[in-house]
Amino acid sequence: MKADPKGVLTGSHTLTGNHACAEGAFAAGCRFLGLYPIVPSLEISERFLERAPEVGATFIQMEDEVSVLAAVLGASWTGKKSMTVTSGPGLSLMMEHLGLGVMLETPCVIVDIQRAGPALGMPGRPAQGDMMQARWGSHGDYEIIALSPSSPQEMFDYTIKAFNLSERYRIPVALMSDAYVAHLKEEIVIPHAEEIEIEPRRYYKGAKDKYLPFKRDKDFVPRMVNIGDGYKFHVTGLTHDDRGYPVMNEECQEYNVHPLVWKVRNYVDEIIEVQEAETEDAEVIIISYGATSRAALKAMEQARKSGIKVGSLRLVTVWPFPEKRVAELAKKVKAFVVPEMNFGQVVLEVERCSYGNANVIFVPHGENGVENTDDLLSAIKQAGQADKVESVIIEFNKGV
Amino acid sequence: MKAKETKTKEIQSVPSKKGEIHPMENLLRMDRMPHIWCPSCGIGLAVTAFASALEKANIDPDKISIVSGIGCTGRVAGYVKLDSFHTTHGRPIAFGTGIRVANPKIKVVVFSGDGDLIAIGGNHFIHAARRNIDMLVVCVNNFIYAMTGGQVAPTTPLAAYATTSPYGCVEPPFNIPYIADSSGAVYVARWTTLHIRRLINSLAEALQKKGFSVVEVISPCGMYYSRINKLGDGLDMMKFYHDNVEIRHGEDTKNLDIGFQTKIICGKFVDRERPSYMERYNQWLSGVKGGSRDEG
Amino acid sequence: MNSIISAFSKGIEKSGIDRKKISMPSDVPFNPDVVKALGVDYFQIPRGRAIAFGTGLKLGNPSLKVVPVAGDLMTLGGNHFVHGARRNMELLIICVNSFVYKKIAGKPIPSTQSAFSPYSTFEEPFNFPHLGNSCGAIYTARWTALHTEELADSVAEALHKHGLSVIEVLAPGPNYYTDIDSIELELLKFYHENSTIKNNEDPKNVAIVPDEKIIVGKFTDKERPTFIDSYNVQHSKILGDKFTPHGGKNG
Amino acid sequence: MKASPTDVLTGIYYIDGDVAAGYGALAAGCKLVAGYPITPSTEAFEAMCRMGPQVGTVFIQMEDEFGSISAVLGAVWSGVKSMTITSGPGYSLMMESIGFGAMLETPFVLLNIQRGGPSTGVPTKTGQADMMQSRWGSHGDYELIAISPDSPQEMFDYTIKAFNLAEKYRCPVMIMSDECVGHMTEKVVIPEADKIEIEPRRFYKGPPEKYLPFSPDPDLVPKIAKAGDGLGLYITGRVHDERGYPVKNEEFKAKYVRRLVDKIRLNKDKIIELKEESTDDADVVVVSYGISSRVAVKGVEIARQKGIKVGALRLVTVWPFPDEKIIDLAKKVKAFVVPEINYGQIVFDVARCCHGQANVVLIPHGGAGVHNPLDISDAIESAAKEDKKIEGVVEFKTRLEKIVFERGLKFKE
Repeated sequence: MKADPKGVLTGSHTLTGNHACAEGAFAAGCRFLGLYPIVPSLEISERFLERAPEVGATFIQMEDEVSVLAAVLGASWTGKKSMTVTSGPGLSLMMEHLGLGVMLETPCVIVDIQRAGPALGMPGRPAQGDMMQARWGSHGDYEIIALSPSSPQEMFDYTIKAFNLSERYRIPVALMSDAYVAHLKEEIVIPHAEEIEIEPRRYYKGAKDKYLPFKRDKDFVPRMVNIGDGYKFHVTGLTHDDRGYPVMNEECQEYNVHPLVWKVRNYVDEIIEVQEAETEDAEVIIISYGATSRAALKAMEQARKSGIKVGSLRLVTVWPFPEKRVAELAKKVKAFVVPEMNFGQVVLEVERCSYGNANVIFVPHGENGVENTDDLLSAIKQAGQADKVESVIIEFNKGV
Repeated sequence: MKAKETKTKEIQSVPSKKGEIHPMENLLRMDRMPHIWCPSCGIGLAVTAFASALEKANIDPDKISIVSGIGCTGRVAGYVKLDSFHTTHGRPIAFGTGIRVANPKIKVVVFSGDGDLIAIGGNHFIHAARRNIDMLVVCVNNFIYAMTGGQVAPTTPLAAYATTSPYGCVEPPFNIPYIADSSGAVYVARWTTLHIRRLINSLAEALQKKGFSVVEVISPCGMYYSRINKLGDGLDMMKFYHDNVEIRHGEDTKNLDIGFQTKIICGKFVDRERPSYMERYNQWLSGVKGGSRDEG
Repeated sequence: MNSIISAFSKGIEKSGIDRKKISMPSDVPFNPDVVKALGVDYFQIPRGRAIAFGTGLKLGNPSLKVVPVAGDLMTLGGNHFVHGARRNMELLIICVNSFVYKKIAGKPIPSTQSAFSPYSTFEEPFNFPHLGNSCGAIYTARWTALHTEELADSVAEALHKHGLSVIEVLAPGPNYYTDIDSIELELLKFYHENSTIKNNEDPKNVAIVPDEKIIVGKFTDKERPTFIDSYNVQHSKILGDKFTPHGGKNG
Repeated sequence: MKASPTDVLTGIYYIDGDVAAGYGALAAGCKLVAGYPITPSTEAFEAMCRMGPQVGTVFIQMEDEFGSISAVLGAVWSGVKSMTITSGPGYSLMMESIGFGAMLETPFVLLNIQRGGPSTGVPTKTGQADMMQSRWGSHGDYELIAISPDSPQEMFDYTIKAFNLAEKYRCPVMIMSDECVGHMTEKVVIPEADKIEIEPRRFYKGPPEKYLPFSPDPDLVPKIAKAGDGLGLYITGRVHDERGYPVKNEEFKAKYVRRLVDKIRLNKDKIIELKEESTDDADVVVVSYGISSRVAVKGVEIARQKGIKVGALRLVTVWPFPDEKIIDLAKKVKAFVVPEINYGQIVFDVARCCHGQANVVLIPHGGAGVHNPLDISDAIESAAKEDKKIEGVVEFKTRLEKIVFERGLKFKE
């Protein structure tokens, strides 16, 4: 399906990452925004509110983040593509409803503009400290999809992709950006509506009385209907069968929850997107995502100039984690260098998936700015010199 | 809760005579009967009253969505044959707000208990009332958290016993109509499960009302509240309602406190007009360039 | 905002309460120097949780005087407010109602009055004293940032109340890091010209309505047993000697 | 320091795990408990409401989970020990304040009786799917301690230990129990007060004007103060310096937030408690925690009867994770078998620490029940036979999965 031209602001614009994200949402067909103001995600909702009347979108500012995500889930069931924008503390408050979204298999997009944490941290300062939270933050077992854009153009593109994935797999998708990318102003190109591919919602088309809200189709995804179409369905956050009725036993728990995990694990190849650069002959590979991949690419070029064979693996999809690709590369390289704006999150996954075949060097968020490559370059040099595989993560500049 | 659920498994549904159809069959999910509620519980009565009110108010059932939270009353959504949502604890009003704002053609009914709506959901309750979101909130008040086994609720009267007030409740209870009124609800009524016909009329009236309407339904809890406080069974509670309820329409909501086994004042207390959220929204929209909206 | 702090400080002075015993949980970021000058213990906590945090402080050490100063009170913290009032926890809540929540780029908060907010101008604000009163607060008052004397008196009076007292202060913005700019001055002038003092007015009638005068004053002043009082009374009644009373009115 | 005799309900009891945890908290000197009812953790709160007023512990049932954890944090800063009790959904709601507690280095204890998830899931039955959440659930970087008891007696003992760890390292401590242990009724022995060791709070005792709330001792843990002592506390959830004042420079984030994680990571050896059995010459080691470790005992027994050399490693402290122990064992054994009541959480950390040196088998279980010991023994058997190195976590196909997805079941409520 093609995008609705009403929401597509075709042309070339100079936009911040946040504004680009709002445009991406409109282009993807998002017509409902639940919001609660929080730094540094404000500009997304501002842009959304400003353009909503023209596009024909609705929004509501709720009393807290808890109710925001509840309202977004409700809105999604009326047939409107829905999203919310927030930052760290807000994401923490949304955790319960993230679980409800997974359980009700409700498509929606959560944009998290990460700021330095924990607690109130440093509002407005970039960080990548919510990566693990996006994957593990709600109670119970589930899998989720998380994307991490690194430029305003990608904020636009991957917001659309997030909506498409969420409709395809009926799952909440997290767009894990950060304050740096969100406030970065760059030129972005918005294509014509007919050039934007949109995943339509997968609706049920059979007889009204035969509708089962959680009966999985061949593509492993149950079909949806809208409220008010007369299907009189029931859905619940309790463990349920195909009819959506609660059943409280071991068998049903297995029947209900295991597919929630399979839904993503069995389709990783379709979901995962990584961007590789010069990995063919690389001895050291920088694994990065979001804002840090900007520094990573810069460091790669500089290191190449000084003769070290460096490649870059950029995780566009952070969750599910590209296990296979990392494992393959681990066999070829000496070391992975993982820069993150936190004190060790995705690097643990890299360690797990390298199966002892490569060193893992972690470069935590230093005192220099996001795009500063000094630490990264010295880590690369250190990585190139190593001659044996260590059994632990080597932390660069430990104990600053 | 545990005890209850094992119990329901043992009970077999009563075989009906051939061809006999339950009068509410078009509005209730008969395939889910028997329900989980204990004998002497009043929630079933509230549901029946709601179903009758739906017929009476003559609203297209396709265009109604019912949202419940967690708790005994939270299970109502599962037994009503409408587009029904059983959501998280305390959030049905927020969930319903999303539905209503995204699609103003849908009438949202939130059917939940006192603990769900007033304790953990208290914030959403007062805010939805302030915004005057067009929804009907049916709050079944049984003075206790029954699903988790009888803990003290914000509606438990002073000095009443509960498992988390083993020496008597020390907190004064909420006066639900008063808080609804002061936050801006346009329709506020209170009935007990004894006043079925009045309750049906009230619900039917509230369903047709534009704006945030609250109907508090006082219901006996034979399993926990009455048992812990030694108040007898459901029938005794009904007798108590019969003897101690006073109907005073239009009473000032501040006089509606409920004490432990004291007089309960029922009636319709508030019925007024205020612009609803969608009305204000559309009014704002018409003032913005290019803004237009045909729905709602 | 500065005037609120000085009024608050004056109020403490007048009440004669030891500053050391005052704790101030707040979601408003105060400047460390201001806190030092006030001489109180200050906690900056997540948005909206000032009252719940204060409840813990008070229960843990009943001799403390807890004064939650809240900006996000009625949004995230609405529930804590209504339940705190119902329990009658001994707290003095100072709710800074800034009409437009300046800190975050002028987004409206629920007590925002329509005429001033640039965005969702269609939402009606809470009638805060009425809501407080209906939930059981024993003392409600409203002043603007210009009524410093009255505010100080109110603070002094409320600090001696046993139970949940709430003072709503209409102020340009609860943000210490912004300088008072022209908009704020205009607002201050607006408050001054458009407010009228009506003590003991029924809180029902004090809603802030566009194009009408803002009613300020003290609206509620009553007595009710506090949570700790009823806790002690009820448990001594049932448990007798086995019960160790907790705290008491003055610790 | 010894426990106060008035707090300890000395005697021999026949109680369930929830109640035992409640009594443990009282014995540890918990003076305020704030809770909100949620199945299956309510019994612990009820027990504390019943006994609390008799030992001078105040209870308050707050309006929601945000309220209960905030009240706990407030109580700790007023100078008393405090805890809250919850289960899955409530735990999710507390996430923001847990991060806040970690940031303020507030010593408090949280008892989470896990149930089947996600969302409302199966409220009355067991699960172990909040394990990763306990480590990663709040935004930003922080570290905390999580303990997983497996019997009512341990619920009592480890609740006291949790309080001690919290005071010692000034961090939130999670007791990650589950419904099975919570509702399991067994004999619990509560010793006399002088046999219970209590870690006193590390109060600051110097002159008030010199107090720096976040200036660390050599073990990286700062001294704590309480409100109302005239110290003029300025405590904020923003990134702060030693004085507690907010900083705006990223250089400081590296410095101050780093200490929050380092104080746990560098003291790991002192914190971690493991229970190991016959791992010396084992071919296969079963790694488990909580109720799964009790089921695993049976599985291990069956496997041993078949002549397989099996060892067992029980994680009493799940977080911080015992990386070094697994790394050591991985060099010696063929495979790890990890039974968990979830679809893979702790097993990923086991796999991470293996570095490809041993195979890792996950025995998943969705919750609402415990493993079939036969599944565990079968998994051990096949892991012992496997000679190939397999990359990644091998998911064992349980009997339950086969029944549900191969035979096809019609569900009845």
